[in-house]
Amino acid sequence: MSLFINIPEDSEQLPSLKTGQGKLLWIASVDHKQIGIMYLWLALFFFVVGGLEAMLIRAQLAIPENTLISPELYNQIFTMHGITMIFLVAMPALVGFATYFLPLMIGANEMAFPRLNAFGFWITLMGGFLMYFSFFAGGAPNAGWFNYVPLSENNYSSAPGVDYYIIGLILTGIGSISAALNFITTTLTLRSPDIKLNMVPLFVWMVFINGFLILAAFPLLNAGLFMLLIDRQFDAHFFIPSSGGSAILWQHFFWAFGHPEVYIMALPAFGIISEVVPVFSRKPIFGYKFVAVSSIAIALLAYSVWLHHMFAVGYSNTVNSFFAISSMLIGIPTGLKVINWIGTMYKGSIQLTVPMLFVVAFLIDFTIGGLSGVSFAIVPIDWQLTDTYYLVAHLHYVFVGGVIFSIFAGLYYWFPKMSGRMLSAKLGKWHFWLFVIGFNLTFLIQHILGIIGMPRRIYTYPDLPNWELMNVLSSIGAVFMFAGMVILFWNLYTTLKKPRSAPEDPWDAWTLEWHTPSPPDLKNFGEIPRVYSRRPLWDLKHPDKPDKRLN
Amino acid sequence: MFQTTNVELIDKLFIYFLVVAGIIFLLVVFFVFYYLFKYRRKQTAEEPEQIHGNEKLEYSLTAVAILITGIFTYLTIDTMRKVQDIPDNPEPFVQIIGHQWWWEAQYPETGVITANEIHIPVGKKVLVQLNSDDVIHSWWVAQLGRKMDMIPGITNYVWLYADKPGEYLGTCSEFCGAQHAGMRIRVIADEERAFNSWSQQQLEPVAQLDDPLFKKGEKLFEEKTCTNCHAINGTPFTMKVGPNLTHFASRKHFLGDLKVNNEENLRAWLHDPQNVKPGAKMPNFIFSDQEVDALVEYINNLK
Amino acid sequence: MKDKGTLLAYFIIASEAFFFIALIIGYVYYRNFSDATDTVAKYLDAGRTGIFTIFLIASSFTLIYSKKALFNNRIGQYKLFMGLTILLGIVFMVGQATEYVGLYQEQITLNKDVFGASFFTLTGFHGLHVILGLIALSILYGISFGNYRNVTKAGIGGVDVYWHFVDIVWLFVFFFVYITPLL
Amino acid sequence: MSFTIYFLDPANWSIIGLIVTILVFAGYLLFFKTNTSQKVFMLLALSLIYMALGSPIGSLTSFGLHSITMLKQIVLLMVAPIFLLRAFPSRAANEKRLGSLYNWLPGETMGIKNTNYFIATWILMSAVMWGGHFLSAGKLSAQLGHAICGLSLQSNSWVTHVPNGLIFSILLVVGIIGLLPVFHPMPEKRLKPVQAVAYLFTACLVCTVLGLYVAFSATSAPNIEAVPVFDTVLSPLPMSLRTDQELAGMLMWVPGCIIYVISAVEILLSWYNAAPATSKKTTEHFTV
Repeated sequence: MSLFINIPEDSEQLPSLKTGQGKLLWIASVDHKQIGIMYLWLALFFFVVGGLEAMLIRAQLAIPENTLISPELYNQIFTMHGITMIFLVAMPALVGFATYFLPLMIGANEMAFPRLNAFGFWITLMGGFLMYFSFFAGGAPNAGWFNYVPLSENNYSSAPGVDYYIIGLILTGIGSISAALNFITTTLTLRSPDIKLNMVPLFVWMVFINGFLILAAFPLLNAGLFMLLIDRQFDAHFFIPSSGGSAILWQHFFWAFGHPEVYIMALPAFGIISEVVPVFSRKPIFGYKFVAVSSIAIALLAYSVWLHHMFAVGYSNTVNSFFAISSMLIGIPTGLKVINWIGTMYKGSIQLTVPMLFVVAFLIDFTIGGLSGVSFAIVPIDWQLTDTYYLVAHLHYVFVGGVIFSIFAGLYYWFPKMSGRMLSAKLGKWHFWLFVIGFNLTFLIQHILGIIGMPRRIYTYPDLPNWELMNVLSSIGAVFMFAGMVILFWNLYTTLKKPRSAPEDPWDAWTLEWHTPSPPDLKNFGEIPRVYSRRPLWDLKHPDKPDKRLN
Repeated sequence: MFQTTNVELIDKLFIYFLVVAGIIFLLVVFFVFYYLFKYRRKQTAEEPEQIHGNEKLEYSLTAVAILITGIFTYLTIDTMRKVQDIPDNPEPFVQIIGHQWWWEAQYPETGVITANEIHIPVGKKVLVQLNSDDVIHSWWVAQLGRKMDMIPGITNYVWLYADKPGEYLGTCSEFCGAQHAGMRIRVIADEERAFNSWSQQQLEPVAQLDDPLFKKGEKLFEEKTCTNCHAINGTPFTMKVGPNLTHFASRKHFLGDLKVNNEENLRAWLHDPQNVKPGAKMPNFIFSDQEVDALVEYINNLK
Repeated sequence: MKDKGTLLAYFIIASEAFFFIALIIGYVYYRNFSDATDTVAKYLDAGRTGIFTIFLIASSFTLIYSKKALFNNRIGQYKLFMGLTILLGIVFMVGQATEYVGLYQEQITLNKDVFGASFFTLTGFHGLHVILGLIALSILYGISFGNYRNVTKAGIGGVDVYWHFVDIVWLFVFFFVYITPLL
Repeated sequence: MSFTIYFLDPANWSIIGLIVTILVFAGYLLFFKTNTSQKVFMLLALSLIYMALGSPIGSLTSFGLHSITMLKQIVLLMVAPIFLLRAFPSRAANEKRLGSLYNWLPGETMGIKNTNYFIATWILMSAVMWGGHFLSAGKLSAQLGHAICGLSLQSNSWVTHVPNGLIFSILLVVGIIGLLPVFHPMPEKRLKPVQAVAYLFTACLVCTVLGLYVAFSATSAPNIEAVPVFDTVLSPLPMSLRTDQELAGMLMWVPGCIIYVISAVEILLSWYNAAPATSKKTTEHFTV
């Protein structure tokens, strides 16, 4: 008798809201579509929290020498704003889209490891709530999202906030790693037999690459976090210079994680743009292979640029020169992508729907963010401008102009598929204009604030000429963004109350997810069309002029 | 002799960058909007021509990008070498030590020790040694030179150059705790003669007044354990935890350049430090009004 | 690759490898480039730990044999070698435990200095991984006695990859912690 | 002595090396039928090897410059093998002459499908990358009496007896063996593109860690302050010991990695190009 019993795993009934009764299935469900939506709700919830923190920051900074918020509280707020927006908004939102659409786009019925998928979501959620619990447990983390030592050591931050930061980040990091493992294995094993790895949709490709970035980046952070935790809890002195430790090693660990982290957020966002632009330009993506390969170049180079966060630390000119070179080089593949998206619009037939509007805003604002990023690769400019509001402006142009705009584009684009209802285009345009104008008003002016000398992370500033004016304008912009978000929520609320009416393929798109009902059934595909090209549904719709055949 | 200052070098590089970046940005904006209007979907449009890409364009644009990168790499390295040309055996003119949340300055040549208001001579490249006593700070006076971190356990050097006399403002640029915002810098550039006389004046011993209030203040200063943190030259008290107060009254600002040094602010500070500068290391001693009077009289005569 | 379980195990250990690379870099950083004097090296006995290292490496080979036996349906052999693997792993852990006890008696603790801290962090995290591996192996072993004889190929494939990884990491740790001070 | 004078001094250029290089190139031209790009690759490879070993740049090592040793190592282990492997045509082009040659190459008998084969080549390449650095650092240290990268050896150490020629040949041969799985002249013997990228990325990781080790070991080695500038008078490229070591590490790292990144990008670009539309299936739909 053999010891093996081959259990065909898919025959087993996995728990899902759609199969059983009872509210407990919200927790037990391992359906990738539902977990994807839960990720998005998580991101939306924390976007509100992080947004309110941002509003508090702008209120405090609106006038000089303001005493609205105490410095201790301000430090907690800006720290939590950064952590929230990066780990609890941008990443869950992108992971949510990927969890929902990656299997759909490659013709799979589930993720490779559905239970691991659910585990990843819940542990991310727990990590997030744990970090916010610190507000009630003696103070939130207050040493910045980068948590530089020795400031975050017991001697200087005795409140437990930093411990919550460490544990929370380790948990969300484990969540991200399990999501990444799932994306990679799913892409490798569950593709429809027709789809070769070099013809997957670009969103899938970038999520796939992103998986490797996550696998390699988070352990570096975790190692540093564990060392810091051992310092704080067991009185070791890894990072305490007065006892033989090093104040610099943490920065290396953190930025060796931190810079790939930027691309961990940017790559899936680029993937969304690469899906949306072609559909609304009615053309295939311009230079598929360059968009795809530049992602690899970005992913590889991302690990050799971290020292540009530390140019002011005082390394020698020799070391700085090489990091300047690699940091400038990483701008080239990124720029190539922008060129290809614009190329996709060339000779197209452009429909200015709400997702496309966000893509246009993305193209403009992300270019600003990318170019101002290059100025930090030019070492002498970095020496003047790092840690000023110029940098704040830069990173918001990358994170909001680059990542959040893509997330909005993806939300409007995929919402019909996820909910079966179309979001109102009229309200969507209101949201777009308020948010984009507000965003540019808030952050464009901060470039100038940084150049005239305002450092970042200060809770108040002296009454110098023009500082108040620019800060007030910036705060007014934040109010616009807030209004835009209120409209988004109103739009979501009213739409979700309507009956399901969205067609299967409202945008006349080409990737496989639009071949399912809106929303898809528990089992995604009963049958899938044969795939010969990168645009399977185009072939079905235009049998007379099929896409470039690859298969 | 005409000399390009470090700041001018960096500014020049920044302007080059702005020009190139501006051109690229305008090109992107132009093409996005031009295509947006030109290829906007008409009512009865058919599917447009399906273009998959253009390899020549991609390669030539990559080549252009690499060329621009090469030029800026050269400019970066060139400027970097000019701005940060620290000799092998540096002999700093002034050593600045960052504390939470104030600055200490020591002049090795003369032995002057002061806090927060840092004097340098005009028209002379001054080498500064940067250290930190607790957490990471960052020295930045934008008009005088580059930014440089102050890291505990590591010594960094930076050049400062002021071409005309005046007061230059800067701030700590690395987040360093509750009063990061209250850690501002004021560098005072003096003409050579004024600088020398300032140095002389700083080296003089503390004036002793016969005023009973002054005497009472002096006694209080010791009794109330102020001396556990603050040093005053010429007395047995040399603790360096807090700013050296020997010539406190000669400074125009105090508390890390947060407040103007006048009697009103000093009084408020002594009454409740946490109210004036929340988070500051100075504890609240709960002085009575009389004690504050005496201490203010004492401290304000430390010239 | 068809077997997604083994594939998953490969990617998990790839991620774990980065974690250990970071820890080893930390260790080397403090050992080689710090101004303070190394206190740990002179209390470490490379010879004794070398013997325990051989036990751990031997467990990798017994695991290979037990896997082969299982795939050839020789259950008795499988049980024998699997038991041996677990035993060798436990012997290694006993060796680590005596090492720790010895160091604590010499007042070398986590909070003594950076060397103590980095030594215990690195070897401790490795020990944690060995314990996790032992638990996984024990589960496989236990299952083979019960009625639920559904040890899948994927199950043993993943544990197998993981256990070899733990052994290889130890070789690196052994080299950097015990051998380099002798060079 | 300025660098220009040193560089232009004919005494510093190896004539024998030049002749050997020319002969090898002539032999290559005569023996193999190749196209222009392959000839260019061969020329590039040979001139790089000549620049590394026979030119004044190569002999800068005699002034104790560790960075130049690193530069040589990069050329011999990473760049020249790629060009060399590019220079040879796939067997189909000239079956007779290449058949016996390629049979010599490792991997031919084991077969590329064998995972152990490319794990072995990878380990060999990484070990030689590190070993080569430590050997040359040890030799420099024995010559100069300074610690290089934490190594300080006596002048009579066994390391000094290892001939340079042996080290360089090992570097070149191992470079070829290590890069065979990715750049084998016969495409069917190569790793699949995604695997090749993983292979290159992990190799890149090894040189990253080595580069970091070398560069940052300079900043805290205690005795480096004692010799801030050395050989300034003699060396045509005067630099301090610290700059030299930082340069060595950074050269190993950034350009070293960029070579691998460019290779990875190139492999993938050709992977996207090669998408044959050959097989025609009859059924239009199938059920999952």
